[in-house]
Order: sequence, then structure tokens, then C-alpha cells
Amino acid sequence: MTKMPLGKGLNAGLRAAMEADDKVLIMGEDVGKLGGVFRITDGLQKDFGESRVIDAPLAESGIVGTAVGLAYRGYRPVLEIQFDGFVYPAYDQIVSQVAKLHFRSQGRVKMPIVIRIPFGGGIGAVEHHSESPEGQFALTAGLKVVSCSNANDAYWMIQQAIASDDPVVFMEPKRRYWDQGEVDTTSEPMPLHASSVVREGADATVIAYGPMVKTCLESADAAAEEGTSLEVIDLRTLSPLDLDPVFESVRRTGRAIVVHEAAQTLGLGAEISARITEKCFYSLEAPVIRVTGYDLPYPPSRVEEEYLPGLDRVLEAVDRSLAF
Amino acid sequence: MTKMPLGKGLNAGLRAAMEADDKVLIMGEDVGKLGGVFRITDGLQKDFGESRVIDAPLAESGIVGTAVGLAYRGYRPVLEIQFDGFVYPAYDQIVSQVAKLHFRSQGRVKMPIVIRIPFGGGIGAVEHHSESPEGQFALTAGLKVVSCSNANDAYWMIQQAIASDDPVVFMEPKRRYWDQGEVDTTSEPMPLHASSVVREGADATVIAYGPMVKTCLESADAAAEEGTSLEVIDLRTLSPLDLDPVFESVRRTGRAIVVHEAAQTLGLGAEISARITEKCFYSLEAPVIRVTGYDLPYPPSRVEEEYLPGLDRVLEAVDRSLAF
Amino acid sequence: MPDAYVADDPAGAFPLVQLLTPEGERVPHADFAYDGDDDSIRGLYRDLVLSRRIDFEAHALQRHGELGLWAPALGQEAAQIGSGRALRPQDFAFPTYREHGVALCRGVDPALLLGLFRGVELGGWDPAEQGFALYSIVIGAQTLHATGYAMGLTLDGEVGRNDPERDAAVIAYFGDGATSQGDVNEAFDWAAVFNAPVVFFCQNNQYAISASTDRNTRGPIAQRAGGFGFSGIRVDGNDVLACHAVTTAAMEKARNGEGPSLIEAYTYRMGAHTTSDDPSRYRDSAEVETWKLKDPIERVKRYLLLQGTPQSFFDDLDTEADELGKHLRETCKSLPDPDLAALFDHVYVDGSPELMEQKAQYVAYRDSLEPEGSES
Amino acid sequence: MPDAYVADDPAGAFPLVQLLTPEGERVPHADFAYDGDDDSIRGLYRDLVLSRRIDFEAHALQRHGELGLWAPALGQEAAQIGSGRALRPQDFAFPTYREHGVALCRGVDPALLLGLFRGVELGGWDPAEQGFALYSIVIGAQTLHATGYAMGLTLDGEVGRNDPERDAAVIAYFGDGATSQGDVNEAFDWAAVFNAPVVFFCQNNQYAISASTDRNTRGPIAQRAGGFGFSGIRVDGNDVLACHAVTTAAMEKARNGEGPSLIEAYTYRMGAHTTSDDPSRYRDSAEVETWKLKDPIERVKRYLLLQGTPQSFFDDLDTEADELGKHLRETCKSLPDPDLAALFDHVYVDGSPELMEQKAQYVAYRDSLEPEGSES
Ligand SMILES: Cc1ncc(C[n+]2csc(CCOP(=O)(O)OP(=O)(O)O)c2C)c(N)n1
Ligand SMILES: Cc1ncc(C[n+]2csc(CCOP(=O)(O)OP(=O)(O)O)c2C)c(N)n1
Ligand SMILES: [Mg+2]
Ligand SMILES: [Mg+2]
Repeated sequence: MTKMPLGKGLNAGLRAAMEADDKVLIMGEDVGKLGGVFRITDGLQKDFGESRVIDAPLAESGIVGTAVGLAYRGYRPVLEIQFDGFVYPAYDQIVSQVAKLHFRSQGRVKMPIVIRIPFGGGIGAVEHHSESPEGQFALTAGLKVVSCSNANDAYWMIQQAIASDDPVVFMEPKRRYWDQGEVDTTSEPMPLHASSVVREGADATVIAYGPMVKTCLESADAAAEEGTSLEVIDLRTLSPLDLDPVFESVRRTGRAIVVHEAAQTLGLGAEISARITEKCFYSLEAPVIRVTGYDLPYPPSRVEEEYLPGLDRVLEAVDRSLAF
Repeated sequence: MTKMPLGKGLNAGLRAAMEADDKVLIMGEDVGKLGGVFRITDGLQKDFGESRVIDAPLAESGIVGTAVGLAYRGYRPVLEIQFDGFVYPAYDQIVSQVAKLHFRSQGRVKMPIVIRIPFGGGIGAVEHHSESPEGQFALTAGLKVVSCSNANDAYWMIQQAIASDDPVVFMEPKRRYWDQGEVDTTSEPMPLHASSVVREGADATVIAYGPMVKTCLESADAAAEEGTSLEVIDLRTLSPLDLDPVFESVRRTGRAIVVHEAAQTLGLGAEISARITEKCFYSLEAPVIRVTGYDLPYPPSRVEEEYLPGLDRVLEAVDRSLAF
Repeated sequence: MPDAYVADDPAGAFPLVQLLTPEGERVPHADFAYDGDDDSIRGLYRDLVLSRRIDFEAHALQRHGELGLWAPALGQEAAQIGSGRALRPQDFAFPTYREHGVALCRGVDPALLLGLFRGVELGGWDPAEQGFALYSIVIGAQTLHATGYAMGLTLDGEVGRNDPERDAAVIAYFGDGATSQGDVNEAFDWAAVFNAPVVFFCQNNQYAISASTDRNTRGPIAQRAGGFGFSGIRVDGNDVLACHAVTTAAMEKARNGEGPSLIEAYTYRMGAHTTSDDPSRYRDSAEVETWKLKDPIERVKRYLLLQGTPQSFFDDLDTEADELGKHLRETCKSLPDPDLAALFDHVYVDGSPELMEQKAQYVAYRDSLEPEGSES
Repeated sequence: MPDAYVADDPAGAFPLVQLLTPEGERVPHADFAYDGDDDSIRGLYRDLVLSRRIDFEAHALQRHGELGLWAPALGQEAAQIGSGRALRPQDFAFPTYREHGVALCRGVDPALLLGLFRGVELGGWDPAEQGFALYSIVIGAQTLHATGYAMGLTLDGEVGRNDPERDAAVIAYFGDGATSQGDVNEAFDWAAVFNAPVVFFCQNNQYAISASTDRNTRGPIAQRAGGFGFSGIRVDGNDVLACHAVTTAAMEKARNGEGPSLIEAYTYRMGAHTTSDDPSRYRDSAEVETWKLKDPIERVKRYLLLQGTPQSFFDDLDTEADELGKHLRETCKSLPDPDLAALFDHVYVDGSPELMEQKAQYVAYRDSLEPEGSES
């Protein structure tokens, strides 16, 4: 057990993956000497060389498109998209090529590509630096999408994603990069595509992923003080979803609140709400409530804390659910 | 009242819009002499000239990006994306520029751009020619998204979209281009962003848009023969959604089935299901059922009729809802 | 702005390399020569004829409703065979949707090309087996794949060993219209920056559906390369010998570790864009007639006849082409319709429980229909 | 591959245009001359000094926590002022996030530039008023907007009337890193195909964050234009006179209907990429020292002193700069925080009932908090 920040967990996980398999390459803007703008690849070029940690030209479609070719050649490229808002120029290569080649080739061509995206707000950034595009990937068949919420998962999930023969969009909660956590480097906690009950409770089920897990855990602490017992589930995997733990929980609590930073319309909350209702219809005491970013383009950062779900909004939703 | 195919309704609507406002430009691949691969712009270059009907270079990001500049200059570009699967190279310009400029400029810059996309399957096409990317746009704040299902709406909605000062993604049900319908060119039927009850019924509410409206109407006919009365709602507007008619209907029928070609996960059905559950919780006799494409990349065309929702699958879902 | 800073008039800078005239006469060229003998030329001729036969049969199959669509390569056979035959087994080709002749050169069973167009599959061969990627429909996307693969060759040390039997390179096919796409230009940029062993082979067939080349690019396409810092060359795309010679040189250069090149094969799409297209709306039939005189196959035939190739060679080839035609017709009709249920298994390598649930639902639903309809 | 087909060594083809040496001496050039007198040069000097002051103040404001971020233009003032002053009121400029000097030339109140970096807004001026688009952060996107706007000028007949007071053109700013982006290359292609009146002005400050130029492009950037069929030119980006002269010529050409040009202003980013960046990780401080000797402002000062410009001119300018600094500090702190509720009204022109419902929910929620917290 070592204590380290989430970002360092990723760095250590990347290092372990590169040591384990020399087909693993890192590619992205400024990932070399600079170690990435968030230093997630810090030190890797120094230790693995310029041919395994490749500073890419400033072209996201190029980054993903050449990775497809590298994967055709047997490599396992791990790509860094510098910020969430800059992934869109690569959208075509991701959804039409990366996602589909295995299907198109009837399994002959594998695309073991990991696309790392630091996502979400809360760091006071300028526009295009605080977006939550996970929905745009989760709706695409052929991609897998995951998000970690703590240092231990960061360390293990990035390795599992790299080991996966499927393409994985890896959403990193950038505002939690600096959060410390215990990392157990000796034993893999659980499979990549599994959700996890991170706090048990009885009165309502709160579902989150990535940066919002911490917010929800804090909300659960606050609720506990007022006598409300919240169960908190960290989804971890956004595509495929692993909702069995959610269904099991909601059948007990009768109430569900989904929390994410992405806007409400067609966010993950919509899908989760629809599925909970399909599977737990008679258990629900209230409709699933979504606590999300509003349906605005990401606002100027001075107002982002009001825009993003926070402890108060989660508790208010819990109250609404309980009062329904 | 004139009878014409849906595609011709669009053509006539475009013509009317160009006559009404000389700032309206058409731009897209092959829209000139060829009249577009579906002939929707047939004859327009001949009549309005090459500077108002512009054959674009083969670059979707370029088409949308230059349209942003033309809009800055006061034009109202109407863009044709040749097929649904080719819109992704323009995704960045659409979601980061077109959708946001009004917001970023606090209302100073308007982006009255219409992006026409022939979408959906059922025409036996090769891959990338049968996709349903409406969700990727509907989840983007700042864009409006609509879809027409019949010739009269085609004629009017395209004009309304062009007249709108907001950017509109206009989803055209390509497999219905050849369906005949009555067009009343003298009176505008209803506002652009309004849903419409296209068949009244009492036992369950079926919600669809674009190509699936016809499928659902046929299902309603078939159901009627077996004594089940289905209410069918044509959404028409996908963003913003106009769900009041849906809520009103579901409160009466207690049952809702949403039908679309797009895959299930994070399709419009997810959002609609979530909202119906939020707003009609105590009226629902069964969970909202989604009848959609499966979560696969679009399959080879020989098997598309099995992949796409059809009459039988809609009826089966109705049965499931009634039996719940 | 002073003229000195204006790009040179490029017309003069990019003369067409030609080694065989439309009349079937071989002409010398200062820099390029075809390196085979008449037997090799007969080999090329065979490929040309067979690849045209593929088109012919596929076209007929489409007209008979056996294919949903076909994208003919009619008129572009020399560009495809000339370049395709310049590849070595260890090389890798990234095609568009029209490289039927290249597929033939790579050893892909032409019948497999039909699956995509029949709508029974999305790609019917194993790219790794023949070094021939799946067909790619999204314009330009494959040029980045090619560049990435080429970067991989460099990383693997498969380049610049001075070992012709082992050194490898990549060829990326695309059209004149594709030169407008961001991806294609990014591929040029990456190839230059990484000095990647890739040859960009542009078949300028003068149309992108209805758009003539000047709608997509100003000036000759070959000149684009110079802007990115590598060399471009323009070749008579209807001259199989010139296409072969130029591609051989460019591939050699790439294999030697001397980086990318762009080849513009100036040719003509004699057919429609696809069987869904109606070229009468946007081009004169007179134009087509002019180009018939430059037919890429006729000129080789004339040359071979002038060299005294016996009639039996042509007759044998006709028989071979007929057999290929029969093979195509028979295989096409026997290509099985896909089983939707099986497709659920190809979305992911590692599967997904979620999807397996959908598959189960689909199968249950399908099976529930059978007794009633009792058709399938 | 024979050498004849390899792009010319471009080093010789793109000599830097220079009119004022780092030592403050004017040098003649065969093709370009600065068309103003010493008074005009004093005007340019004023702009240079003021624009550097903007940077200085903004940097300090960031360090004091008043701005979340700042992207300094330190070292690039000559490129920005030289080009910015070559524009006419009827022209339109599309900036990146770093064109503070150009904003000044366009008459945008520099204090408005701070809103974006303070996090109180996403663009604080009306683009139509000063012919200056909003800052654009997504690399390259604005070059297509510029090209489209230029196409619009042609459609409107605002080009090629031989009327210097009315003919208009567009300038698109971008960096060396941006040359890799698909959008930028598509913009080059469209501008060439439509002969659009747009000048592409690339500030090659030699870095894209940590990536040196050769990671993004092979060969001089100016040469890229030739590949697309228009002219490119390379100018000393630290020489305000040369930047002015070259941009004036290119804009003139565009306004005359003679199409696009690319200008590569070879300069150096003396500061960090942004206040979040740590350049010590990827570049030598010695490099920075070398470039300090080529400072774009010092050389003009030396020239003006050599011409006998009185000290009072410099003193007055210092006062003016101090006032600007004060204005920036004061305005920055007084820029109001946005009201989230009001932002709901800016998503659409025509509104959306759906969004108004969300707004109402938000307002009700916010108001429900107030009595309890009673802070806001
Ligand atoms: C990104 C994208 N946009 C549009 C299309 C539709 N489309 C298919 S082929 C074609 C023209 C291609 O022209 P060119 O590159 O010259 O190749 P050719 O077909 O002439 O061989 C177009 C526009 C596409 N396949 N992909
Ligand atoms: C599409 C996109 N990808 C990545 C980024 C992150 N980013 C911001 S500035 C920058 C470097 C830009 O370099 P250059 O074009 O040379 O301009 P400079 O900042 O040097 O003026 C990068 C990678 C971005 N803003 N947009
Ligand atoms: Mg072509
Ligand atoms: Mg730079």
C-alpha cells in the first residue's frame, strides 16, 4: 500500500503496462519531455525512449488515425487527448474506424487502442477545457468507456484498459488528479467492466462515476449526519454498463439519484434512468432523479461551481426523492 | 394541395426559402449540376446560380467551418451532408463552433445554419450510409435538431429551419424520400419545435420521429385490427424536445413505447423514457419500452430489416407493455 | 505582391511520366524505365484484363440485383495494376472502395470483394494475410492508417536495412476528391514529420462523383507534396509501365528509409462513380470518347501485338477471364446472408454482458416469430 | 527516385524578408518597402509598447489570482502590430487566443480581452463592430471561418473593385503547431479553390506548447502554400516594418481579387505558452537569451533614437502605458461575475421552453438556498 495522487496512480499504471508489454506505445501532444500538460506521462519518455513515448503533431484526427495503423501493425497505442474539448476533431476516426474495425472485419482486426481523456470541470479553466463528452462515446457500439474515481482504480484500470483487446475510451477525472489515495500495487481489485458499491446505505441509491464519486461520498456523509443513509455506487464502466449492482441496490432502497457533470439531455443519467425503470419498475418509490450539468455549453469558470452538481444539489435531490 | 414525394417537398421548400431571402445559400458535395445524390437540390443551381448553390470540396469540416464564416458575414447557409455516416469529420465544427458561438458571444453572433442530413437505413446501402447520428447532436446544447416524416412537414419544416436564427440539424428520413404525400403550400401547419399527435388512441402511446413514424402508423393499423388502440406521436423536434403532448397522452394511456432506428444505448429513447418517468410516474402502468436498433455498428444491408425496428417488433413491444 | 513569391507555374514542373503511348509505342524517359521484359508485360496485361473482367461481372451482377452497388474501376486499371504489381509481399496496401485491381495483385480472391457490395458483409478478407487492408469508404481515413502502419514499420526496424527481400513500405490509395479532406493532409504532414515509409498514390480520375478536380484542388495534385516537404510526381495513369516504374521507385525509396512520396496518376473514370450514379448529369459523353482513345488496356495489347505476341496468348487469357467471371457469378450468389445473431459476437473481442442480453432478446424474439410466420 | 522530382531545397526559396535589423538599421529589400514615415513608425512603436504592457499587466493579474490563465504574446508584438496595422476598417480578422496586439490595432478595448481569462465570459466584444472575431481556442478552427467569411466578401462583391477605400479582405491568425491540423489545411484548400480574399498569417513562434516546429511541419511553413496553389512568404516576425510591408502587399492582393496568400512570420515565444506552462522542461534558457537580442521592440526604439526622436516621446508613451495598465487592473477587478441564470438565455436566439424550465428550476433551487446560507 502506497499513498499517491490519482494522477500519479495513472503514471505508475502506464509505466507498469509499458514494462509488461513492449508493444505498448504512448502518443499525444506534449507527452514527451513535458510529460503532458497534467504530467501524467512524466518521466516515461526519459525511461522508454522517443520511439515508445511519441510527441504527436497537433492533430487529433492524426493521433487516432495513425494509431489505427499502428494497431493494424500489432501495437497497442495509448493516446492522450490533451483536454476533453479537443477530442472532437478525432471523432470520425474514433466512431467510424476505431469502433468499427473489429466488427467490419468479423473479428480479424483488433484495435487495442486506449484513448485517455482528462475530462470534466472544476479547475477554473478556459472554455473547451472542462467538457464531459463521455456520452458521445458511450453511445457508440464497438467502443468501451470507463472512468476511474480514485488512485487505486487509476493504477489498475489503466493497465486493464491497455491489456484489453477492445478499444477503450478512458475518462480521467482531471479535477481529482491531485487527490491522494491508497494504492495496492500487488493485487488487482476487480475487473475493468464492473461497477462498485463504494458506500452501503439503505434509504436511496446514488450513482456516479469519475469526479462525481467523491462529491457523492461527501453528500452521503452529510446525509448521514441528518439521519439519511445513502448507498453510493461508482459505475467505473460506462460502456458496457454494469447495472446489476445498481438494480440490486435500487430494489432495496426504492430510490435512485444519478449524478454527472455532463449536461442532462442524453447524458448517461438518461440511459441509467431508463434501465432502472425497465428493471426495477415495481420497486421504485420515486422516479429516478438526475443531478447533472444544465443543458448549456460549459459556462465561464467563475460560475462553474453553480453549474456543476455539488453536495447541496445532490442532497436536495435526495430530499426530493424521499419526499416524492 | 398538391401530391408530391417527401424529397420533392424538401426541394420545393428549399426553393421557396431561396426565393424569400437572398442570403440563403446552399452548399454541399454534388449539390449543383447533380442536384445532390438524392436530387433534393435538383434544379436549384440552374435557377439560382453557382454563387447561391455551391458545390463544395470534399471536406465536411470545411463545409461547416466555412459556413460559420459565411454566417458571420450575414449569410444563412443550408448545408447538405451527403450521408449520415459522413458528418463526423465535421463534428468538431458543429459542436464546438456552430453550437456555441451564440452563447460565447452573449448573443452577439448568430449562426443561422441548417445542416441537412439524410439519415437512417432501409435502403440497402453500403456501410456509413445508414446511420442515425441524431443523438450526437441532440445532446449538444446550442443546436436544435428536427426530423420530418412526411411531405408536408418536409416542405414547411425546412423553410422554418432556414428562417430560424438558431443552428438547426435537419434529419431527413432518406428511405421516405420517395413516399408521396399531400402538401398544402398555402398555410404553415404548426411551429417547427412542436410534436404532433398523428393518430389518436387510447391503449398505449407510441412515440417516433422521421422514418419510424410511418412504421408506427402501420403498426397502429395492424393493432387496431386486433382491437388495440394506439396513439401515435410524431416528435418532429428532437432538440428541444416538445414532450407535453407525450405526457398528456401517457397520462391517458398509461403506457409508452418509443421507437427509433438509432441504437438503444443513449438513443433519444433513453431521454424520453427518463422524462416520461419523471413526469408521469403515477400514471405509468408499465415501464417505457424502447424499440430501437440493437447496440451494434450498422450491420450489412442484407440483414438490416432484422436490425431495424419494424411493424412486428413494435407490436411485440405493445403486447409486452399491455401485459406488464 | 512580387512575382518572385508566387508559386511557380506548376504546369511545367509536373510533366506526366509516360513510357507507353496510347498507340502502343514505348518511349524512353530520362528518369524512369520499366524494369521487366515482354513476359512481364504480358503478366501486367493479364492483370489488366482480369481486373476489367471483375468490373464487368460485378456490374452485371449489380444490374441483375445480386449486388446492391458497385464502384467500377473502369479506365483506372493501369494505375491499379501498375502500382499494385510494384508491391512486395511484405508491403501493405490501404485501399479505398475502388481498388479491385490492387486487390487482385495482392492475391485477394476477387469474389471476396463482392460481399461488401452485396450487403452480406463489411469486409471479406483478412488484411494481415495479403497485406491489404479492408476497403475504406470514409474518404481519406485510410491515409492516416497507412501512415501509422508505416510508422510502425520504422519502429519495427523493417525499413532501411538495404535488404530488398525484407525491407517494407506502405501504399495508401485515394482519389482526387480526397485531397480536400483534413485527414489526407494530416497524413501528408505526419508522413513528412516522421519520414514514414509510405507512398501516397492518388488516382486522379478527374471526378469526385460530379465534382471535377478543380473543385477539390488548385493546381496539379502532385504539387501538394512539396508543400509538406516531400516529393511529388505525376504519371500517366493509363500507362501501366509508367505507373509500375514510378511506384517501384517510390516504394524503393520508402523501403530505404528515405521517406514518403506522392504519386498522382492522371487517369479517367470511364464509368459512373457507382452504379447509383448518373454521369450524364454532369459530364459530356464526348469527354468519355476522348478518353476511350487512351484506354489503358488497348495500348498494351497493341504493344504486345506489335511485338508478335501470338493470338493464343490472348485466347487463353479470354478463357481465363471467362473462368474468373464464372467464379464471380457463382461465388456471389452463394455468399451467405449474414446471421444477425452472430454479429453480436463481433462488436467486441472481450464481449459485453449487456450486448449478450440484447442478443438473447433478439434470438428469443426471432424464434418467437418462426412458428407463426413459419417462413424462415 | 531521381532528384529532379524531389522538392527543391526550400531553405533558399524562402529567405526571410527583413527591413529593420535587430540593431535598428533599416535595410532595403528588392520587393518590399515600408510605406510610412518616421511618424508612422512612432505609431507602430506606440502599439508595440502598449501591447507589451497588456501582457505585462495581464501576467501580473494572473499571478495575483485575478485571472485564471493568460497566454502571453511576449516577443510576438512585431508580428501582431505589423500585420494588425496593415488592416483596413472594412477588413476582418480571425484571431487565436493570443492576438492581443491585433486586438489593440482593431480598436478592441484591451480590458475586454481579460474576461475570457478571468473566467467571467467567453468573448467580450462584438466581432462585427471592430471586424475582429472572438478568440478561438480550438486550434485551427478559425481558419475555416476566415475562409468562409472571405468567400462571403466575394459573393457580396466587396473584392476587386479597384476601390482601396471599400475593397475588403480577411486575415486568419494561427500558430506553427496549427499547420498540422486538418482544418487549417482544408482552409488552404478552400481558399485556393474559391480564390478567396484571405491572408493566412502564421506566427511561427517555434513552439506548440513543448513541441518544436519540426514536430509539426517539415520544411519552412511558407512552403505549404505552394502545395495548395498559392503563394507563401517568410518574413522576420520580429521586424514590425517587414511584417507591415508584407501583410500590406498580401492584403492588397486579396482585396484586388487575386486570391489568398500565406505569410510565415518567423518569431519566438519569449514567455511560457501560458501561465500554466513550464518551459524549463523543454527548452534552454540560452535559446531565450539569444532571442532577447532580436527583441521586436528594442530595435524600433534604437531606430527611433538614431533618428533623433526626442525623449519626451518615450516619456509620454510610458505615461500612456501606465494609464493603460491602470485601466486594465481596474477594469479587470470590476468585471462582474456572470449570472448563471442569465446564461440560459444565450443558448438560443429563439429560446427553448425546455431550457426555460431548467432555468426556472435552477433559479428556484438557488433561491431556496439563500435564506439558509444568507451569504449571496
Ligand atoms: C467523408 C466522406 N464524405 C463523403 C463521402 C461520399 N463520397 C463517396 S465517394 C465520393 C467522391 C470521392 O472522390 P475521389 O476521392 O476523387 O475518389 P473516386 O471515387 O473518384 O475514386 C464521395 C463524395 C464519403 N464516402 N466520405
Ligand atoms: C484542437 C486542439 N488541440 C489541442 C489544443 C491544446 N493546445 C492549446 S495551444 C496548443 C499549441 C498551439 O501551438 P501553436 O499553433 O504553435 O500556437 P502558439 O500557442 O504557439 O501560439 C495546444 C496543443 C487546442 N487548443 N486545440
Ligand atoms: Mg476521383
Ligand atoms: Mg507556436
